[in-house]
Amino acid sequence: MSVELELPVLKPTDFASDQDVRWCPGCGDYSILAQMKKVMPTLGIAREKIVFISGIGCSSRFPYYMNTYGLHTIHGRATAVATGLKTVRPDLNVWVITGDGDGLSIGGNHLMHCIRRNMDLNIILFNNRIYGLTKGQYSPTSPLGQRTKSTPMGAIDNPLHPLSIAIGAEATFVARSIDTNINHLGETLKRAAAHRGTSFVEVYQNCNVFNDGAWDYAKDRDTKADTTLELEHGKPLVFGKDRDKGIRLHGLEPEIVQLGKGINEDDLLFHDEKAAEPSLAYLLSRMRHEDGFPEPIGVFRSVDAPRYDALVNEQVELATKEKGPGDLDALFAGGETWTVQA
Amino acid sequence: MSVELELPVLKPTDFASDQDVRWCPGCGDYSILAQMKKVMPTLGIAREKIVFISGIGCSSRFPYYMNTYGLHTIHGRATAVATGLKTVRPDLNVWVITGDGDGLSIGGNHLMHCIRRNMDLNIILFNNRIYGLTKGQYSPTSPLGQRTKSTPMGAIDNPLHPLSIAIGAEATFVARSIDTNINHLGETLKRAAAHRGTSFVEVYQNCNVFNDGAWDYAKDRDTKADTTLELEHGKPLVFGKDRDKGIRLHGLEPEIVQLGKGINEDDLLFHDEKAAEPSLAYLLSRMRHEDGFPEPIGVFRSVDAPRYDALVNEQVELATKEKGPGDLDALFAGGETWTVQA
Amino acid sequence: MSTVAESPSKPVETLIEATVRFCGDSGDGMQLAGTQFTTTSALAGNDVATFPDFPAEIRAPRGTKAGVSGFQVHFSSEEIFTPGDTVDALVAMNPAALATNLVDLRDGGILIVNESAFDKKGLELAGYEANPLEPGGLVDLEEKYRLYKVDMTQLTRDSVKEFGLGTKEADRCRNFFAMGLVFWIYGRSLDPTMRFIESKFGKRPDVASANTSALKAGFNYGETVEAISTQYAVPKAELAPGTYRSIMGNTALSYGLIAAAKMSGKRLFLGAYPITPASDILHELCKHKNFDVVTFQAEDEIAAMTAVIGASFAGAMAVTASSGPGIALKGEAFGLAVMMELPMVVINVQRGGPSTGLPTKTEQSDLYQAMYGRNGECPMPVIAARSPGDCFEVAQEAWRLATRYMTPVFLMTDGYIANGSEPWKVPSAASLPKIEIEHPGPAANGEKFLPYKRNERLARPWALPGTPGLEHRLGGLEKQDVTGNVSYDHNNHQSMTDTRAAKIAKIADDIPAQTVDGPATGDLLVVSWGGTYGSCVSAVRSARAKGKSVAHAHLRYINPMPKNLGDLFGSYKKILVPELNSGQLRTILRDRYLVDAIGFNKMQGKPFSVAELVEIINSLA
Amino acid sequence: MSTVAESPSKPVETLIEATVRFCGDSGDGMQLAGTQFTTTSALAGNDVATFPDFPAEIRAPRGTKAGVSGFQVHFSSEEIFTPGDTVDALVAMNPAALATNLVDLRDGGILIVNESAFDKKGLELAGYEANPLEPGGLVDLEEKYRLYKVDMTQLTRDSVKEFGLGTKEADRCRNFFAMGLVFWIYGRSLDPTMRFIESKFGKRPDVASANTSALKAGFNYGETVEAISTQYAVPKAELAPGTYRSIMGNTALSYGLIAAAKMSGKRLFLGAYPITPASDILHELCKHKNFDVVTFQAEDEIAAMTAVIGASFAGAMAVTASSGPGIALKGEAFGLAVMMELPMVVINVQRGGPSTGLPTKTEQSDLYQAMYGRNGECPMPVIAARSPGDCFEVAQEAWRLATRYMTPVFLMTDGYIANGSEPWKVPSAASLPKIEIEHPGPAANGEKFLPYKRNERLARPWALPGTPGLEHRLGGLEKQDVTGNVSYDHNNHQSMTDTRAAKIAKIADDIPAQTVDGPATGDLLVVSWGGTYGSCVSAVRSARAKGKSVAHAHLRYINPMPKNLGDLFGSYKKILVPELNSGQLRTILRDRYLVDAIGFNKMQGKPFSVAELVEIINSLA
Ligand SMILES: Cc1ncc(C[n+]2csc(CCOP(=O)(O)OP(=O)(O)O)c2C)c(N)n1
Ligand SMILES: Cc1ncc(C[n+]2csc(CCOP(=O)(O)OP(=O)(O)O)c2C)c(N)n1
Ligand code: SF4
Ligand code: SF4
Ligand SMILES: [Mg+2]
Ligand SMILES: [Mg+2]
Repeated sequence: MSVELELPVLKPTDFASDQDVRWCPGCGDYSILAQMKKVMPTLGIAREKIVFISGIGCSSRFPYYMNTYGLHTIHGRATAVATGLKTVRPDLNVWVITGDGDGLSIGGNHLMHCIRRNMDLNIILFNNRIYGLTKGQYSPTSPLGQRTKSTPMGAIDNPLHPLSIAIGAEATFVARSIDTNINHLGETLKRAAAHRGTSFVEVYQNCNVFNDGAWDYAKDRDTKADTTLELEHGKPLVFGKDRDKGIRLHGLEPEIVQLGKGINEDDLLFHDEKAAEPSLAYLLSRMRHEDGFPEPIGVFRSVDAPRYDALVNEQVELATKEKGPGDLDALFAGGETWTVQA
Repeated sequence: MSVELELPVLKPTDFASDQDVRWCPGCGDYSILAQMKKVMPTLGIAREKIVFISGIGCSSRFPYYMNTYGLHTIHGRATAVATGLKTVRPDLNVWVITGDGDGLSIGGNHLMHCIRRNMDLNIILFNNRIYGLTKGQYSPTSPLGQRTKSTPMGAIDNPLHPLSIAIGAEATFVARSIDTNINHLGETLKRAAAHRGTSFVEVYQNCNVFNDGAWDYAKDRDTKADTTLELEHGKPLVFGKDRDKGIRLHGLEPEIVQLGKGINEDDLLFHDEKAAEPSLAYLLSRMRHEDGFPEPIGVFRSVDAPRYDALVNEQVELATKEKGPGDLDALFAGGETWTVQA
Repeated sequence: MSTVAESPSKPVETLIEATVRFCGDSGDGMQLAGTQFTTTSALAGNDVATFPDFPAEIRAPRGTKAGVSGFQVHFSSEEIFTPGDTVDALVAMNPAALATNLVDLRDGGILIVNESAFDKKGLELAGYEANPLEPGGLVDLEEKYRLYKVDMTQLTRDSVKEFGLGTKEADRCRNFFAMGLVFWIYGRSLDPTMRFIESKFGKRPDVASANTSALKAGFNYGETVEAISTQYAVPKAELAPGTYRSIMGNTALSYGLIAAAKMSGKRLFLGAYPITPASDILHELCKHKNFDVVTFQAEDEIAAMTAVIGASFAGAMAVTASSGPGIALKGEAFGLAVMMELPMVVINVQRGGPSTGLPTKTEQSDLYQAMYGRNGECPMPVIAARSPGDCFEVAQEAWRLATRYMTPVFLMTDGYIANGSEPWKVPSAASLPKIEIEHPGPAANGEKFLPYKRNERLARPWALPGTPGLEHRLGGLEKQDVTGNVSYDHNNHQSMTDTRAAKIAKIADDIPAQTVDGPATGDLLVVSWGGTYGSCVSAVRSARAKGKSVAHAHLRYINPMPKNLGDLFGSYKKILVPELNSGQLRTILRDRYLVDAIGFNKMQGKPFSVAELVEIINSLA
Repeated sequence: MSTVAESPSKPVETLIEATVRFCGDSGDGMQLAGTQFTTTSALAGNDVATFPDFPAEIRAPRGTKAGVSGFQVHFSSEEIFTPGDTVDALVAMNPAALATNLVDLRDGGILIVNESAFDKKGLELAGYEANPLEPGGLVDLEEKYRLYKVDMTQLTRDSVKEFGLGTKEADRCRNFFAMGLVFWIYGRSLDPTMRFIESKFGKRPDVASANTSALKAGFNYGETVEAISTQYAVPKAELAPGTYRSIMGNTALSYGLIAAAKMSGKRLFLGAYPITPASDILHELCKHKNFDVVTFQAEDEIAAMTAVIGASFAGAMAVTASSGPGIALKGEAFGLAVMMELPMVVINVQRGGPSTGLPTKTEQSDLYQAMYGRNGECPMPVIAARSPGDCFEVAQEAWRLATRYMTPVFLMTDGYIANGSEPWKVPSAASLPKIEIEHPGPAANGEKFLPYKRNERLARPWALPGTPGLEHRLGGLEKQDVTGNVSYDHNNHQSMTDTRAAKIAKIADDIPAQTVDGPATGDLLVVSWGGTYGSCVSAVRSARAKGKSVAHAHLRYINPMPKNLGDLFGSYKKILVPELNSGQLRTILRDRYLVDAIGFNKMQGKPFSVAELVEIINSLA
């Protein structure tokens, strides 16, 4: 395709805008930004065709730092803004950057509807389990009992699980990664970009100022092999430092088993990101550290389905083919008319 | 409990308000109203302790017809209004009446958050797969391709499935019933009332004016035994006019099997509404008529979990126990003070 | 049979104008009857104006007052502007319709009732204790009006017998019987309605034939029955030459939007969430995808509005349409649109408030919301349509201003003009104004794009994604002048606030001076805006005809106002501002011009009658 | 060592008042330094006023201008109302702080800089090309100010060496060193700060000791170093006798709410969604659950507000607190609250707009929104607090009006008074006004409850769920008078609209007449509202002291306005309305009273300086 061949070769730094990055030193957002800039040149998309759209939050400052088109909108509405943009201009490559508050608290409804419409765009939710920008209130992903500025006696709202919500809302692409797991993160962003339809990616992100260490269990060198599980399509669910543990299905309940001792990989649950029904992806989204399970990272689900932005434009084409391009005179004179002579 | 003994014996008609019911003749809402009035006296709750709260829509006129306390609020916000009310007054018995547009379109986010907080209230969503009150636009549950006033060439938004959304949002009680299946509906409402925490009930409701027959497959005498499946806790999933078909699990995919011919009930999937993990309930919510499955009705899931309204009041009690009842003078004089002499 | 009585068998009286109202149960097809009568009168050369009156949103049980639906047609041989204060002929299909509509029938007017509906059940549902058709009640209808009791149900059934319809379907033809009768009374042709029946029911020939038969039966009933003794003629009006059609406000608005998109070379994007009485704009636009029109029914108004912002950034003609409560939800997003300085159109088809209020009734009470309903200093242009047909032009004007000044523009209409109809001179596409839009092209190598560098109108450039070298970021935080970067600088905030205000104020240079209908100086100036135009112009002209020194200024532009407006006020002794609210425009005029404007305010979910305006004018001039 | 120099070793100059500002990086603890200095000055008997100035929301990288945080304290031996226009002593912890704050230091003022921070990197981050501390730059700091270059980093490290902290922790004590030095300069006691350190760091004795040591080191530095040659004394002010504390506006507001709940026997329910600068109300209230306070952090502002409506119906004292963009989202729900006629309080802590605007800066630009920002005719009372301490009283007044008139009430504050602090005379609970609330009791058998039957104030009854026989339904559709049933009746809508307006207007009977500070007639009346009180009163008094004929009326009640307000205007030749917006109150006054009020408007994210107000006053009077 000549268009791609003509593209200048871009480097990650070509995607850095001229604005000073203003996150707290040590914030997990830096690493996500770095990976995004690395992924961009690999997409083969002209820079001017790319749009980053965000709501409000620390994470939502992201578009200012990307030398692409961008919108830093209002709290919770990035998915809706992106829907309007992508519907009008399916040629653009659209990324939505949101936080656990922006995307799941005030913006939960738009997120859900964007996902179910399967708009062809990529949503990256930076989950730090806290409101960073407003300085430390709990968020919908904060665990029960968490003490924050607005919950001095501990949070009493049962938290939401971003991937469960997305799957409940008919998601076609769902994935998870971790800010500091940079290779995995980069690959996950690439997979999201490659998917046609709404790609929903949760990134565990550390807010070192207001919720430091929230994801340590999944990030620490010592524990992460036991507390996370890297999903691979068509492969059994194996994890552990020595890759000696696996997940087996007992009816509809996952259980952790030790490999060897009569249990081998074939007994395990095999990952199938293309499963027609999302029940596997849902079940995987329920495996939680607090219940003793390793938390899956990688692509949970990736299936093809009709996309709103494509369909809307197909209808325009079809209508034009059937009725011919709009003729104003014919439109105005529709219905009964009468003529008054001069 | 003396309180209950003292209650006057109430009849369904005691729950009818003095307002004329103004739904279209033949609307499915009438039957739901009738069942609700029947269920009320069985709850053993004083009429003045009951509050019905709705948003806007045909269905949302419901509170006007109940001789209880009631609020007919604004579009989509009934769950949030109910949250405020129940938090302040856990002694009240609260019902939220909503529609597929009210609850899942504009009100989707509040619904989701109400459910995840597990507020102790009952949400009844009248699903007619259409906007009734505004005269016939498609709703988030309208099937793909449906032609309505706002989709003359067919709907292109992939529909939401109310129960999947609820389960994705950590629901503790999820059920489904049908307007004309009056016994089942009555029982389902009772089960909802009995559950402590958020009870979410989807009711298939016919809008005979703008979407007549949307649920015929599940209501017609001839077809309903094959197109629906009544869930019973601890029982295998059996259905069909001759109760000769069942649902068996193939890995994580349900499949329809013919009983007899070497397959008996023990091979089937057994329903467990108390399953700790919601994956079964989720899987059941994915069984759809359009895919050739019978659609489960009854209680999908019913588990106990902490409730926001109870916890919030426990924190108040605990704080009062620990710090003593609030003392204004002590509060005002907190921090450093100094005295200016006369 | 000729469908119009060529040589009338009964005496014919010629009238300058007349007003007819059809009313009955929601299921009785009264809107259809009214529409057909309107078209027919228009085709006959009358000037017409209509007022459909829907019941509250839900279809109430048959036969109740809550379920009554009405449609009023005013037709005339002279220019008219309103659907008429009172009714000359009332058709009431059931007791509930009679009970709720009789007040508007003038003494001595024609009253046609479907007698068969006045049975025990019908009377009960309407709250009548005794049958009002029988003498001896509070009012003797026979005495006060020209009462025609017609057993329409039976007559209709008889007339359609041969087509083998069920009773229910047969009864559905009753409205055609009623139409036929009224058509006879006003000497109207049946042809347009027969053509309509053909096109509408072509696929069900039995139904089509039955309707035609019922229509003719009604007509013949008039011709035959002796009790009905006179026919009336309302001659042609002198209208400007041209081709006309009847058009409703929401349709005209939709056409105006499509035209503006086409004339500016843009894709039209409507982001909307259904709400009465704005939904019909969505319904209309979604039919015209072949004009490159994209409609997005969003999950709520906030999504609709923010999608519109996205669509505008993407380069479309982006529009949202809603009513009061929905507009309320968009308030935060308006602020973002103002900050981003992107062009778009926000339509408010006003209804009765506050809160859910009176969803199917008209009102003008959202002007404050349009002018002031946002956080911060957040100026937006506000313009208003004055009649159904005017919606067409105002839609184009809104988009012209939006693009020339890079701003969201408020376009106000109301339930009255949205659902009302009037004859509309069909414009030719070639005559429409072009709307020129410039987008900056690719940046020369290394050149820095400055998204907030302004032109002589203070408008910033509209750079579209996809243009190489113009990559830029917009947002809701205060922006640095010229560069558009985020800025917390004190002085920059002052100057950006001032500039945003100055830009909107500058629109005053780009709009016509305010004109006045009537003398340039005088005792009284009536100042109106929006859908009250018709009543105000009628009342002012009528008062002037009776010798009063009164003029009329109707505002299309509310923010900014025409530059000469303040000066005009000096030329009249008194200023009267009639509004269907508690005085919202008056507040603005008093503030801006320190003029002691007097309010005449009505909050009754219905338009002003000409008579009440004439009365207040007479009391002041 | 005594912590205050009893017999000063250096000459002491006595001042009437002084203003000190601490500034540095967000991580430098400047807010703490300012707060400690404030408390200490207050304890020393001064009148004080403060102005914290936060950086933009995100912690910018260390050392950049975007990350600078400041805290200004004005302390005086006379009554004061503002934190001071210019600064007498500036402490700058790094080059970025110097660069952004120097403009406010008066010529000849004291400038203390942490010299060690002026290294290459620090200078670069601040955008300095050359070290400003060295002579030869644009400004010779040595010449223009009394410059003290102090190597605070090293001195602090030395002073805490013995406690074995890491460098990072040691450097965190630097603010205490700076405080110590400033305390010495103004002859302040170290005791309060030492008590504070004790209570705050008690669990980490090493840190506590290090901070104390750094504090003393700073103090001793002043005492010892010869370059610093003078000490200043600001004597006690004459304050009304009583016990005082320093209080911030958001804290006072929270206390006022708790007090009002208690004095009306109600559970307090706050429904809120975090937003700068209102979040601290949530943070404060959630600490006081033992007062039967329930805080609900909702999923968004709409949920917060609608939950408040539910809580009010349930019988609680229901309150929401937000800022402009959040208030915008609540607009639709306000309409419902007005229609339902339920009591509640809506707090808007205003910030810079429009849109996201300047979230951490102050402004008064949401008055239009409070007055007019709803669909339909939707009147709500609006009152405003004038100072941090005043928030306490206004909160109670809002609830009093809400319950007496069964209405949502707008309470306006702003970022400036929300975060500013002032001495507050601690009230005794016994002296607080009781707020009497009546709820109808169970209905007598068969008696029909009439939820919209009104009392002499036009208020309807507040019947609580759980009361037998009072079952009723409320909603957003227009209600029938008296019964509260849904009504689409024309005349009923008119009368309900009028009644809702009359009820709010009637509040004017229940509020004090407007008072004026200054002569009852004169050349100029300055009219202000909200957080500009301090600057206005100072400026007016200062102009009057110089012989100008000028008075000051500060409005607490904006809707309705005090009944005598219009009359007052007649007594002055000119009316000046200074506002931190583009003239919103002015608009209202011009409309209501047709008075040619002159605006003085500033949109710079910061309060008026007294000097600029004096200047405009002088130009008019
Ligand atoms: C309408 C509105 N409400 C509230 C806010 C205040 N606000 C800004 S960001 C934010 C939450 C941020 O949390 P999250 O989305 O998790 O982002 P993070 O800062 O943690 O990256 C809030 C409540 C706002 N800007 N606008
Ligand atoms: C803010 C707002 N937006 C839109 C509307 C218009 N509206 C009223 S009901 C409704 C949808 C009703 O659909 P649903 O909830 O499915 O109820 P149904 O009428 O089908 O029972 C809409 C869009 C409104 N009243 N308020
Ligand atoms: S507050 Fe937290 S999330 Fe925000 S920039 Fe700082 S570390 Fe990152
Ligand atoms: S429109 Fe549909 S849902 Fe509404 S009342 Fe009529 S039948 Fe029922
Ligand atoms: Mg977060
Ligand atoms: Mg519906």
